Amino acid sequence: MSAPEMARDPKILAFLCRWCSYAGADLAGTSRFSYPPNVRIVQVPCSGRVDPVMIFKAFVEGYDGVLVAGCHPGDCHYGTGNYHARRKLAVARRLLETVGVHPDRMLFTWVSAAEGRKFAEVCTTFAEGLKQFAGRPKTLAREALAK
Amino acid sequence: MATTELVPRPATLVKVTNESADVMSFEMELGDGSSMDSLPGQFVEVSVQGYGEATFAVSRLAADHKRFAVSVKRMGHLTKMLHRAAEGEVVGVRGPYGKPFPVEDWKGRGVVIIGGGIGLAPLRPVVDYILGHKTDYPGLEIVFGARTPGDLLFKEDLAAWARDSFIKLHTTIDFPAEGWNSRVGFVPVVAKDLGLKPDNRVAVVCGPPIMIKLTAVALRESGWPDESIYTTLEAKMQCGIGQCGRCNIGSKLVCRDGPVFRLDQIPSDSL
Amino acid sequence: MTELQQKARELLDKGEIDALLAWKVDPGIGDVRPTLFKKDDDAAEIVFDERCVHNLANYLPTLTARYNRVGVVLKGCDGRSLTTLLIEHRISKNSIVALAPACEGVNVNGARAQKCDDCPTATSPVADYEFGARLARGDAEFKQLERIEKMSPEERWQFFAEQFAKCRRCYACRQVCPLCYCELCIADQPEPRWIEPSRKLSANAMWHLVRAYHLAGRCSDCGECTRACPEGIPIRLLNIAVEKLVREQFGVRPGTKPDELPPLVTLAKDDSDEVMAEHL
Amino acid sequence: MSAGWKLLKRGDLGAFLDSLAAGAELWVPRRKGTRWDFDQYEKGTDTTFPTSIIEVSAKALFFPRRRPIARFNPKAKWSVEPVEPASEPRIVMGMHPCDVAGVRYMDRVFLANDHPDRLYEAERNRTTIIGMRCSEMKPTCHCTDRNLSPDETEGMDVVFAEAEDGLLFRALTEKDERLLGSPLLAATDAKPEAKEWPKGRHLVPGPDELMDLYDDDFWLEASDICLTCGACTFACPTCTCYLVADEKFGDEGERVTAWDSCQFLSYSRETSGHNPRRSNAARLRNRTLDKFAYSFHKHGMSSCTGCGRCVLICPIQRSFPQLGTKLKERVEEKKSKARVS
Repeated sequence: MSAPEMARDPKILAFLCRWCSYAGADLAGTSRFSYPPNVRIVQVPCSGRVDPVMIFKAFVEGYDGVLVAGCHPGDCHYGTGNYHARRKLAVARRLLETVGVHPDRMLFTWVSAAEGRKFAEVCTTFAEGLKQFAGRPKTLAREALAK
Repeated sequence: MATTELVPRPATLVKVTNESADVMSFEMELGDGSSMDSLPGQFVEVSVQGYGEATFAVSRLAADHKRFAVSVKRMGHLTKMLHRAAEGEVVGVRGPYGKPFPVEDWKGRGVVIIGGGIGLAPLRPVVDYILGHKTDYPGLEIVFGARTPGDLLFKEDLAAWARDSFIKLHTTIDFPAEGWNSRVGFVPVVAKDLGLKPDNRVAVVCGPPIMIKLTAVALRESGWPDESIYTTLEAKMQCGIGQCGRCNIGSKLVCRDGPVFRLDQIPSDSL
Repeated sequence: MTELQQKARELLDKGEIDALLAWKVDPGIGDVRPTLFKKDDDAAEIVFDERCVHNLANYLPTLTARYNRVGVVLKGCDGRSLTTLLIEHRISKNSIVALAPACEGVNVNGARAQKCDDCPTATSPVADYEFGARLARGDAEFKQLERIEKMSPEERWQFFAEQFAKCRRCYACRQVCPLCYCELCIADQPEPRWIEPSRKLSANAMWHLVRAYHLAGRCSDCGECTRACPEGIPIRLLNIAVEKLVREQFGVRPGTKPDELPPLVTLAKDDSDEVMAEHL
Repeated sequence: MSAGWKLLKRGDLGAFLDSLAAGAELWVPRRKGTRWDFDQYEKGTDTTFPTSIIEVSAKALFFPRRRPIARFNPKAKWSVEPVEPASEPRIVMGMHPCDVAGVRYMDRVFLANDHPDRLYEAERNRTTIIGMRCSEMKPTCHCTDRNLSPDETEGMDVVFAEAEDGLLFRALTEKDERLLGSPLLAATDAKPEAKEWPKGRHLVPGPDELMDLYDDDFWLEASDICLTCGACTFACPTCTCYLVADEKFGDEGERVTAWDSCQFLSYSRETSGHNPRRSNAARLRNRTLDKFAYSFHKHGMSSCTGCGRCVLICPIQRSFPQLGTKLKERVEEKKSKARVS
């Protein structure tokens, strides 16, 4: 993506838990809350299903930012999935930051099924924050194949 | 050619057939209209652009040498993509490679074909060849087994072979199933029960490694020398042209010195 | 003969162990190398000094499958790996006898290994026999991370990109690690292909990130990954960056307690949400 | 063949390298971190030529660790185009005899084949090898045990050696006489110092004797401590096994060959999951026998050139030559047993 394009719409990959956050995103849509268009949503059964390898891969494939959202602590459909997620995501962030992925490129948060407005806000703020990287080389992103 | 042998030629899928729940046959023709001069037992490398390539024995070759088929069991990445391909699509082909079955040398001897599952695919051209030269061979016996009746490949051929008085055909499935009136049991066990006699015959065995191993044991018990038992080992190969190294059995490279081997040519732990 | 050698000979002679994994000087190369001692071998050849870098716990899962009981000489860090292997049921304690001499630190490339400055247990926490007095060890508390911490994200990537680009993917780091024991490694898995097999920067970076993640909260910081790397990539930096988080936020020091599950297979409801936004 | 030696005064080395680099891509040894590797020469940089083994073999210059063979557009159904081989002239300077022997072995793998590898062939054709005589043997060096010597020139186009007041050059092929046409080089009567090298020892049993040990317990014992990493195979100048993979990114796609190693569990695994070389012992046996036996059968020369890189790099200080010595002991043991019974 060229720099001016990116300034408009940073590419975001969002992993959303199907029970809360995906429903929250759905609500944001039906309630007509606006949020940036370049958020590509991957529905996961639980935020605990998000293996950090997926987040690493998202950056390698050239996404500007990765969002992971699940049920609030205590509300996990499976009881404890999001507690596991919290620890895994903490480690994922630590690793990515260590190798130089800017902290503002990842957002891990909780969004319930009722929080349509919060989802829209989270996406908007995240995308705004990503605009600072417009035109800067992407850390970790895959080098073009041909030299 | 200014390019490396590893770059495939395009071929168009002409006919796609479902053989069983997880096996499909792909008949294809080379894009430039050139002929595929493969001999029974030789193999080709088939690739789907973007998903890599894999080794498949040619499972049928039309009389005009234009149209040829590979039969593919869904196992991994490439085979899954191949199974999604439709007639008219283009795939890549390299080959044919490898040493064929020495069908000429077998003239005057009876042939026993023993196949397990997808292992029948490389053997079908041998059957085709012998049926085209019936006068040269005293007889043909075929033992073919699969897990279930539905897994038996090449059903039309099986029906035709059953009708042909030149062929003695035995089909078997691993476990009893409703509506199945033929044999039940693993191929090596059936091979033993049949009491196949060497009698100036050669046996050609192909299937999963364990099936080859146990069938060889059964044949030896019935008096077969290793020199009369042949097998083919495509599963090990990658590059097909004697470079990448992974298919070696001792000093032999399966792609270059095989894939057809007599059992006395390879150590038993190498299957 | 040292106490360690005497004990080793005694155990072998009495048949209490079928084999003993220790170090021996190889005359051909003049260096120490892991060696499996059997009853007929001379236990007086066992050495234990600053040259004994290898983490012998790595071999135990294979060897305990072959022998009834295996003796093993362990440094502090090797012992921590063993603790985790025991917790993860890779081996049973009954099948090993641990000989734990006090370790004064090891040398890599002629200099004291960095890991030794941050070693919590100079003597293996798993020990059937201890030799020498337990040495106290000053905690350097992630001193080697400081240079990374000082860098901006751009500088960090510049540093790591240069390192990762060197990787040949020989997987020495994986094979040398006692805790990298998956039967089918994610890097070898053909489908889904998370990590491409050809050696280029992005795929190499994926490999190193995933490797470090899989060791999170388990790494005993034996430093073998860095030592084994033919390209001299400071692989361990990624591990200790994670261990810093694990120690500070989850209060876990892998391998030091025999009954503590690795923090990523367990959970704490009272973790703060802040851990997800914790910065290095 | 060409006349005698020509002398390049030490002070003129930079100017000479500059003149070589003017006509071709020039590769020379460069110190990277703790090791020597080959790198493209940049005008005016100080260059030293190690007098013995360069830790990173020149293999990758002829057979890169990642090598595109075809390009395609992932969005099209079929758009495979072969990669054009490189053709600009190149000089690789400073390769030692063991490394050059590695290239000679690769020639047999890639060129003396029913299906020669054109990309490799192009790399070979565009390259002039200016080899260097070693003036010392490191403790890990054992080329003299492998039918080679630090003075061996086979496979080189030009050879040079250290001398007291500079470097002595000699062209070995007609076509490369011109490389030495530079006025910086002066004909001389001097010759490189003839050194006494250790006599070749037959440390490793012959191919047939080794094949007799195929089913021996030796392999199980020897593989006790092998990690089965691929460090030795990637360091080896003759290990050329590769995998083929398709890679895609946006509108670009490449089919590549990439180095693979017989020491990896995944290497010999078949699609069905069956693996004929599952055990460490089977994999160690495969590599050892390939170096000392299979390579004779397949290509008529041993693929161990005695460079000792595997010894230098092994994380557990295993030494393949020593493995050979132990094999020899085993062979003798077997023989004496046979004699008794």
